[in-house]
Amino acid sequence: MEITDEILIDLYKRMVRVRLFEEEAGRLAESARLPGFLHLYVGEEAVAAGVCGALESQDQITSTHRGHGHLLAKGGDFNRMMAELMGKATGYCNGKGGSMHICDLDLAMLGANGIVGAGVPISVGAAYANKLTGNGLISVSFFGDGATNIGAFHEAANMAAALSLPMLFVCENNEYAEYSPRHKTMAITDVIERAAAYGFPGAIVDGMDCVAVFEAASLAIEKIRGGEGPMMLECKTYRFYDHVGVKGTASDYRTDEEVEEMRKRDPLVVHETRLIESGIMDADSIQAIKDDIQKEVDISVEFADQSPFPELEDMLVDVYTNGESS
Amino acid sequence: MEITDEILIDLYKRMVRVRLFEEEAGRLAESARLPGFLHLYVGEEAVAAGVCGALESQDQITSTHRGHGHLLAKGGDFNRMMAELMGKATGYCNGKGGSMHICDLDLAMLGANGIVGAGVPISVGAAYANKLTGNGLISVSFFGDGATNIGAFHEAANMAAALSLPMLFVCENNEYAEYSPRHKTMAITDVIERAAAYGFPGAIVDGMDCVAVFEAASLAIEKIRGGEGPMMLECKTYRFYDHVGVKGTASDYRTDEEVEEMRKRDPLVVHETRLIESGIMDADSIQAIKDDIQKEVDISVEFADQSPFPELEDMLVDVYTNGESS
Amino acid sequence: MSPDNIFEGANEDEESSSESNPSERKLGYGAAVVETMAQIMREDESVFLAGEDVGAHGGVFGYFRGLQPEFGEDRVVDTPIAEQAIIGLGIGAAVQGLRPVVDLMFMDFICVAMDQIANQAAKLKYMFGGGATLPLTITTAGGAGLSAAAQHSQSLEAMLCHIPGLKVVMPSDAYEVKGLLTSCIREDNPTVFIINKRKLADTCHVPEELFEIPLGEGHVIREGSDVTVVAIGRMVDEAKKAAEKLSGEGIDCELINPRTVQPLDIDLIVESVSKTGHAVIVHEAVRFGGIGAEIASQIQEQAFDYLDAPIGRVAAPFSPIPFSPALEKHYVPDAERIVTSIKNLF
Amino acid sequence: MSPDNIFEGANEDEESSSESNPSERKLGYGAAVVETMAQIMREDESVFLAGEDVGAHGGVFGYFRGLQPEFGEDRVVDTPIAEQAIIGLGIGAAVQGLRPVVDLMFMDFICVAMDQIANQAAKLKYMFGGGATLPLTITTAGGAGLSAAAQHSQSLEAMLCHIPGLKVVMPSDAYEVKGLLTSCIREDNPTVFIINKRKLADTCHVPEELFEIPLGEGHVIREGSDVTVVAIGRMVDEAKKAAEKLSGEGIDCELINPRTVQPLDIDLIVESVSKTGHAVIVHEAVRFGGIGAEIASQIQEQAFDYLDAPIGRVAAPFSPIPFSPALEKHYVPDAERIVTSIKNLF
Ligand SMILES: Cc1ncc(C[n+]2csc(CCOP(=O)(O)OP(=O)(O)O)c2C)c(N)n1
Ligand SMILES: Cc1ncc(C[n+]2csc(CCOP(=O)(O)OP(=O)(O)O)c2C)c(N)n1
Ligand SMILES: [Mg+2]
Ligand SMILES: [Mg+2]
Repeated sequence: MEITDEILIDLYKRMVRVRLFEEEAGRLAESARLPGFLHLYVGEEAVAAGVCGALESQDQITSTHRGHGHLLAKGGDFNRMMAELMGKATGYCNGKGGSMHICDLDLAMLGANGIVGAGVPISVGAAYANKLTGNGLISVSFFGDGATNIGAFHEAANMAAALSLPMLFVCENNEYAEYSPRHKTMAITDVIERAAAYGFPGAIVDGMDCVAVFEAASLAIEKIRGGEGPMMLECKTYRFYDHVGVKGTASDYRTDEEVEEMRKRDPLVVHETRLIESGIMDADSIQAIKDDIQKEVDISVEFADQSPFPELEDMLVDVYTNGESS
Repeated sequence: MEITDEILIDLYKRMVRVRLFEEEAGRLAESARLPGFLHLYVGEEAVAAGVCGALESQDQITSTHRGHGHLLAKGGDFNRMMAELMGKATGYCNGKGGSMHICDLDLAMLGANGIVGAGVPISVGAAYANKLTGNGLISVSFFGDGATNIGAFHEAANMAAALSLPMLFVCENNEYAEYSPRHKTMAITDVIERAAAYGFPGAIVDGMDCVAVFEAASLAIEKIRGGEGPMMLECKTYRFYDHVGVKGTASDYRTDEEVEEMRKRDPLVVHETRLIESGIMDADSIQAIKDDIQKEVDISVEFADQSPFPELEDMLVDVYTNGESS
Repeated sequence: MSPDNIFEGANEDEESSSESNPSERKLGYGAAVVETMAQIMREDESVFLAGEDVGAHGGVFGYFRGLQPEFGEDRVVDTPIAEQAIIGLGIGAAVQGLRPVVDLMFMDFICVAMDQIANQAAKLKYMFGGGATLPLTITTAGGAGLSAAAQHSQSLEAMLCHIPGLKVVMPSDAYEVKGLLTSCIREDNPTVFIINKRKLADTCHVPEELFEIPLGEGHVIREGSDVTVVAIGRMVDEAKKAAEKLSGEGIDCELINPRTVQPLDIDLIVESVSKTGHAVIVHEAVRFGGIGAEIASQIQEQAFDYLDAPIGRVAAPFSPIPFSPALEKHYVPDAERIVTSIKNLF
Repeated sequence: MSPDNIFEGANEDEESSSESNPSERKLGYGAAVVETMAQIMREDESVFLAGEDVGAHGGVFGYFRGLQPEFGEDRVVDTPIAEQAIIGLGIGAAVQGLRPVVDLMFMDFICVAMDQIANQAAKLKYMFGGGATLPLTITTAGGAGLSAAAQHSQSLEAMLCHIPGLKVVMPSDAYEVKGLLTSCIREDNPTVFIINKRKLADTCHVPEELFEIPLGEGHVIREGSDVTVVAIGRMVDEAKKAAEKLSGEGIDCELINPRTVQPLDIDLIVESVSKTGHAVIVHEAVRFGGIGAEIASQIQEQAFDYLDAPIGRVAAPFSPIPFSPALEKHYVPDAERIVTSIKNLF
């Protein structure tokens, strides 16, 4: 498959959107301007960008507690997301969901999820709808390495295989589940070994390189759309910040050296170098992209700040579709 | 490992105990003398006999909805089991559990289970206790092919591996889950492929041959007891009767020819032939074993018949250890 | 006993909960499930059914029999044993605009899938700020009385009623099966449709055509002046018998069947109690924390001044469900216990 | 906000639920968990702890911090994300005679493991005809107020109370944390110990030594003559404030903290209501089907003739828990709503 310059720039923009938005969100969280728990995706941008860059806009995705990245990479709106993080009525969920429940049904993003692994069965359902209606779409589920230890993941993977559904499983293996290193919670090194247990193919991908992810995803998506059933990608990646928020204090579950080492493989830098070295962009045009996006981020903070909070009478709205309640 | 004549005879007796008891139970169920659902193990005796024959008496097992076989092969008591099937106060569970909850803690049989897959996590707990106390025991979980599709199985298998527990996973692959053939509910042929997904070894065994099972189990148990962590055996087997009861009427989920074909590999016949051909036993001594055991079965029916039902005041007993209730 | 036999067992006629006309067609409770499913699936392509053994086998109780031959394997889907994924299958397909009916064989198995039911299906619309609709129907067989023991006999509706976002439906006869199941499938919110496994063979008048019984509207089965009896699901039968018996003894029962326990038609109940001054609630579930507690609480909140005696509850005792028929027959409430409880009020 | 910060937040002193003596040692609610665990684990080798991130990290809320360094990785076990297997781990080990404490980080996650909790742990002894004992403690953090939204804030005790076989414990302060956790771990039945995540930093007097508070015995926090206020878990704090406020307005509250909701000390409550003639129940959980419904039902069953007004319930509205602090602050009951509800009775 040929990767055009346009695609390379598009992938870069997707990553920058995630990065700059999240850095801002991290700063806001540090200064206690965001309520609730914030799980940052910074460091893992190549995965969301590479996969979402390879999708059609109506292909469905489900996400995790670390969901801003997926939605932003799929084209999510800064304003509505920032407003949601602040619990404002103008947010994606009218302030009712917050960071862990970000969703955008227009972009076929079926929700972040506060329950580890719980999005995967929901993706199976979307995939089933695709199959039944023959709409040609595929359904993608993002999940962490830790999530592959929970039952919901297993049931979903097996069901997708048994029913031969158009579904892509994307494991973001950042080597940790909260504060537990992978080797303590599973006896295998590569999560991809699990794909074989369901009878579908899988591949390991450098999750710090958006092009590698894009290529692998494109290949998989083509096969899946062609009716070959589910596939899995294991993207080896890393989160730069703490499990929750920016910098935790509690335990030394990983060393500063390890983080520094991985930061050298920052997916934005990797891709910037490629863009520059291949002459597609120069430092200035890269900076221009960043400036533009940062402006949008700044506007979103302003938008969110000035947005109203939901009103008391919104409490019981949308519990049911018809607004009934007990 | 050398398999003595004594062992071969012992394995045979274990199988006959299961077979004759269950044939009797089946007849009783057909004539509506047993309340509730009865899931017969007939046809699969080689698995329970081979595994239990290789265990120490205090090694723990958990079982399934098809649990009589496991307990009887481990030395369970006919009287208490038959009484339980009839819902009598003298039964294994004082009549409160029935077929699906048969258990015998003295024999370290931690229960049949009405929830598919739910016994496997409980076995993990027993294995953990073994590890923590260093008692040298191992914990065995029996489960069906269908059960490997459910989340509880997956979580338990992964946890056993992550914690490197002394546990043996025994899959009884009879190719059906209720009325669904395996190929409809999973995209793999051999369940054993799942072991690799957890990072432990596994082996496929002829589940119609008690010696093959015994040998494989003995080998696995030795390693597990030696501290090598969990292992899985997939025993290819077959149930001769319907999913529930003896002969169902509803659907043609398998052909009579298929059943006939498999009945030719009846584990009792396979082993009888071996015993006779190797000169260990003759037809008469085999018949004598059967007669003896049938007598015990008959006695158990008598025992159960004459046993009293539990009394109303037993209803609230044993909800809690101290007998308290709300 | 095989579950199949239950469905094929001897039918006993009974009056339908609607105005009954003996010349009209009768249908079994289990058969009403199949008929309703088939008719809805004919008229609405977006409806499909998924669950363990619902296809080739037609469900372990047989109440989906014949659907797969008519609608094919894609619309009547046999799934692996994977209750969480079964509910997830329904959620994801519902969000995409289909109207899935997903089956959890026995109600006890809702516990296996509780996260998908209570944390996902129930909350999704709200968490998403209203953006999604979730026309998902979960069917499941509840109730005791078949010696199916502690893990195959429970009535767990109280767990579901406590979770905002779900609707919980408990048909008491074949007529209600048809009318309520139709409403559930056409409803844009997640519903749990609880089939009572001891009712399967019972027949009553059921119209041929599809019709809806609105969710949240209770039904006065029998008017009376002395005591309001609120009976849930199969307990309606026992309450009818009790009312019959008591009418001979001069106690006139008003019998109400809420039909859905979430939403709960409390207005109907309160109105009745305001007239009778007495109330007894009957359900199969464990008494402690059962839906009867909520109903009783709301009655005393709203009709306090009308109450002449404490509100009674007839329900299961505080134990798991025993296997032995000798115990189980005392475990499940029956007409006799209802009679006793009502008499206690006077 | 990181969960760690919650634990390390500013402490506010409060009276312990026992007789308070200002010279005595104070301890935080979260710190009381660690201290109790450590002391019990020192005296009883059969006790071990397992759960996600309970070891190296000391629990996401920090209330297991320091245990793994002292007791090692075998007695303080970091597990995979596998709530079903975590409960199973506890069940199997308990049946073998150990006394496991297993942690489900957030109470909402009981739904992920509900089968192991409700169908296995709760029923095992009964199904087995009494042969097993199950000294299993499940710890979990419940309650709202941290903008943790619909899946990390629930109070689901009503689901558990409805399942015979479980005991359900809700400490309202650090003193109760220590006394009740000790009882849970020494208890031979499965218990669910619900830690309120908004209470973690609050301190009160707690004895240095281990002591037991019996499960099933409520506590009269404040005697009063006009109304019985039954407050669950963290709601005790709000009820105290309400009682304080009302005493200035001439309404004298008797404040009862049941401490355990299963078993429930209904005798204590009924006795009080028989004296006051009024009752209000306060809990964080959703009102519909909450434990308040059961308490109210039992009160009116047993103290009908003493009641001068309907029993009030102050609880959460019928919606999932909203994320926005602007909504959540109205969602969770507070002193003001309790005051209003009590005044309504008169
Ligand atoms: C069922 C469930 N268990 C536990 C948690 C708490 N939790 C939130 S994120 C997380 C770690 C997830 O690890 P992984 O899947 O690898 O994703 P990552 O955070 O590394 O992106 C845990 C344990 C949860 N939210 N849901
Ligand atoms: C959680 C759960 N789902 C469904 C069932 C109903 N059920 C009982 S046995 C069974 C099939 C089990 O198949 P398998 O594990 O292969 O065991 P087998 O019956 O073949 O021995 C099913 C689906 C159940 N008991 N529990
Ligand atoms: Mg991870
Ligand atoms: Mg099978």
